[in-house]
Amino acid sequence: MEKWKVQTMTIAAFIVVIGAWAAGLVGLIGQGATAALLVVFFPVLCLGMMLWWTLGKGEDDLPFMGY
Amino acid sequence: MASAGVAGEPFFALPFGDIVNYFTPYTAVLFGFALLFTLICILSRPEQQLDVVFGTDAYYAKGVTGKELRFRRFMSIACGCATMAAMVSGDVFNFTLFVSMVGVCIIGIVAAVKSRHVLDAAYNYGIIAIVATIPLFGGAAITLATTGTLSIWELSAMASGMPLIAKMLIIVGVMGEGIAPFYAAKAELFRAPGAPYVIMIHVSSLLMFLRVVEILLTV
Amino acid sequence: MIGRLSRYLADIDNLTTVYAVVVVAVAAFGILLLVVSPLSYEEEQLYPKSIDPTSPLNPYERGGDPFNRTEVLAQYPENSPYLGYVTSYLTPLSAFFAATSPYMGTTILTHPGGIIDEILYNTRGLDTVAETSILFVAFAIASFLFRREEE
Amino acid sequence: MLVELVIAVVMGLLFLGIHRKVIARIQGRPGPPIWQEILHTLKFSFKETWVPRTASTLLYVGIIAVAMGIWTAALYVVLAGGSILILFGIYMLHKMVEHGVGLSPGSPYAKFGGIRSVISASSEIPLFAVIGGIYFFTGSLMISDLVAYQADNGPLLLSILPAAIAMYLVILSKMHYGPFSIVEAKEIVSGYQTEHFGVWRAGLQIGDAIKTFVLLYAFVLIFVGQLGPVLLLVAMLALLVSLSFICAVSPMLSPYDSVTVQMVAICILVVWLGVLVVIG
Repeated sequence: MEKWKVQTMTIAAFIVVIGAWAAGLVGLIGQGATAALLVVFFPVLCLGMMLWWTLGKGEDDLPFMGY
Repeated sequence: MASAGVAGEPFFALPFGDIVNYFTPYTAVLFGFALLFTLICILSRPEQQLDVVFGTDAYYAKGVTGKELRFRRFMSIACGCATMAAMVSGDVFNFTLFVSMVGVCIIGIVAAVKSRHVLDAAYNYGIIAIVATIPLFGGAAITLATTGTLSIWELSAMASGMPLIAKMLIIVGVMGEGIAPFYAAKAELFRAPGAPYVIMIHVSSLLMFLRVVEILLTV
Repeated sequence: MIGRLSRYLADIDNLTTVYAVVVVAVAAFGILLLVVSPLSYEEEQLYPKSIDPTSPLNPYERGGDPFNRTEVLAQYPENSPYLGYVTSYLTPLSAFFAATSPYMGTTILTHPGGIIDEILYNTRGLDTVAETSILFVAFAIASFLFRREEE
Repeated sequence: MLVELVIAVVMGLLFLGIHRKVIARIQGRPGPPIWQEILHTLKFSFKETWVPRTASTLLYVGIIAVAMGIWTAALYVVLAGGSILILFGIYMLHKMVEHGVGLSPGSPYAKFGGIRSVISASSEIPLFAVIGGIYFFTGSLMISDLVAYQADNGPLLLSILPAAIAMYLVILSKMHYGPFSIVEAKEIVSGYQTEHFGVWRAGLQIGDAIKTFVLLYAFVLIFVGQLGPVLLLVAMLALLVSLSFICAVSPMLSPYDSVTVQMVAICILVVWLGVLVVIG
């Protein structure tokens, strides 16, 4: 996947996570809805943040086959 | 609706005549998970399996034909659909039907594999799956005969509930279709290539087991 | 001891034996249980049926006059608004079959537009769908394997 | 809710570090510092990352998100006092993560890990079902009900010991370096995680951290009851150290033996529960 796609996805996930958290705190949406949103978007946010710099630098490789 | 203590309050029911499928937080989680893995089966391309040539440094990729993979994907999607239906079924007989459908689908997922070892395991699994339908349907039949109903809601509202022997028969049946002590065949089936499809084998049987625990605690 | 046990269980050829032993044990336990505390038959069945061998619609007859409502027990009648109207309807062809021969019940049931058994196809319709799907899946596997033989 | 989640991740990683430290001390080694796992996760997340050419890409990447997602869900279930059965379900779904991680890259080593995970599933899942025995004593499986029940009747740990042992074995089989952790055995390189490196491994670490935190927290809630924050931490640490002790002094069992030992344990626990039912 290209870099800009990952970055867009990360920013979107960031907005959703923070938004869901804030809305849950204020009481705009229920606990269940907050939990559901966080469950789906927290992993995306984590992976996206970690991939922000590193994605796409290496070439495909064969798996590790032992020595 | 007396199952609240086990799996939470039902929040949505989908009636098909007498067969009412219901969603509690528990069944909804299971349903969602079956759906997720069915989607992965549909969208994901299978991996290419590598193997080491024994005694050397060389390795080779196992070749798999597209036709075979198409059939296996079809079977795993069927398996996913049957699992989803069994997860939310609110009727004992309907549940047993979908469990046995999962058993047939699992054989289908590995039937196209050209490895003798996997096929041997599938054959043994198939015999067990077929035998297991007898306790399954027997349990449902005894339930209907002694309580006069098959609906899980009605059974859980009853004082007497499902007779012990019916419960035992159903759990033995699900054990045969699913996992429990009969892990050897499942583990051998897993050696087949095609990760997304092979995983469906275990997704379905584990979800079955989870659902049957809930049903037996409820009724 | 544990090693021997796990080696035995790990062999796929022993699986059927182990499972058979489990099933027989449960069945034996069930029979014992039946002797100790017999299960009683619930008289108020959900899907009662009286077999009338003289009826031409046997064994799918659920009683009632044509074009009229029949009393049929269902778990959730509110989910089947047409409960009781379905069996009582016969197409002209089905009526003809019913009038000519007393042995055509199954044919009448299975031909398109024939009678529909209330329980089988109306209140418990999803069961019928599931049963057919099992057959379909089994058929798909069999045909795939058969065609692979020819390659 | 985000705050709890972040706390769970950090605490979970810290717990994993303490686990390694305790094992090392018992075995007479200095061991890594206890924040080693946090450093690991940070290090992995800056490593070069790509997907192996043979892998089934969607499954390879998606399963990492699933690993984090299900344990996040489990955390909320425990926090909200939901049903143990859902926790049971999520625990089992973690098996699917192991299979997915192991099977998706196409490497034989990872695949062995995945296959062993199937073997171990057949014993851990029934073990968790033993916890269903709680239902016969308390009439409920909702964690909130159990907490209320224990506030009235004292901890379940004493009254239903077999169920507690079952849950303890369940947690034990999920700890690293334990006698039942056959999926991570070193003779198959890193088990199912062999092919997941860099960011993917960091994701798995985060999932693992939440898992450890949730399982320990759930055990304390279910069998001891609601405690204050300090006591809760102490209870979780005590549990962790006891687990680390077992991991440090016991050898890893061979795959099928691990299953048989747990099966035998299940049979004993079920009979014990049956006796308790008859007496009670």
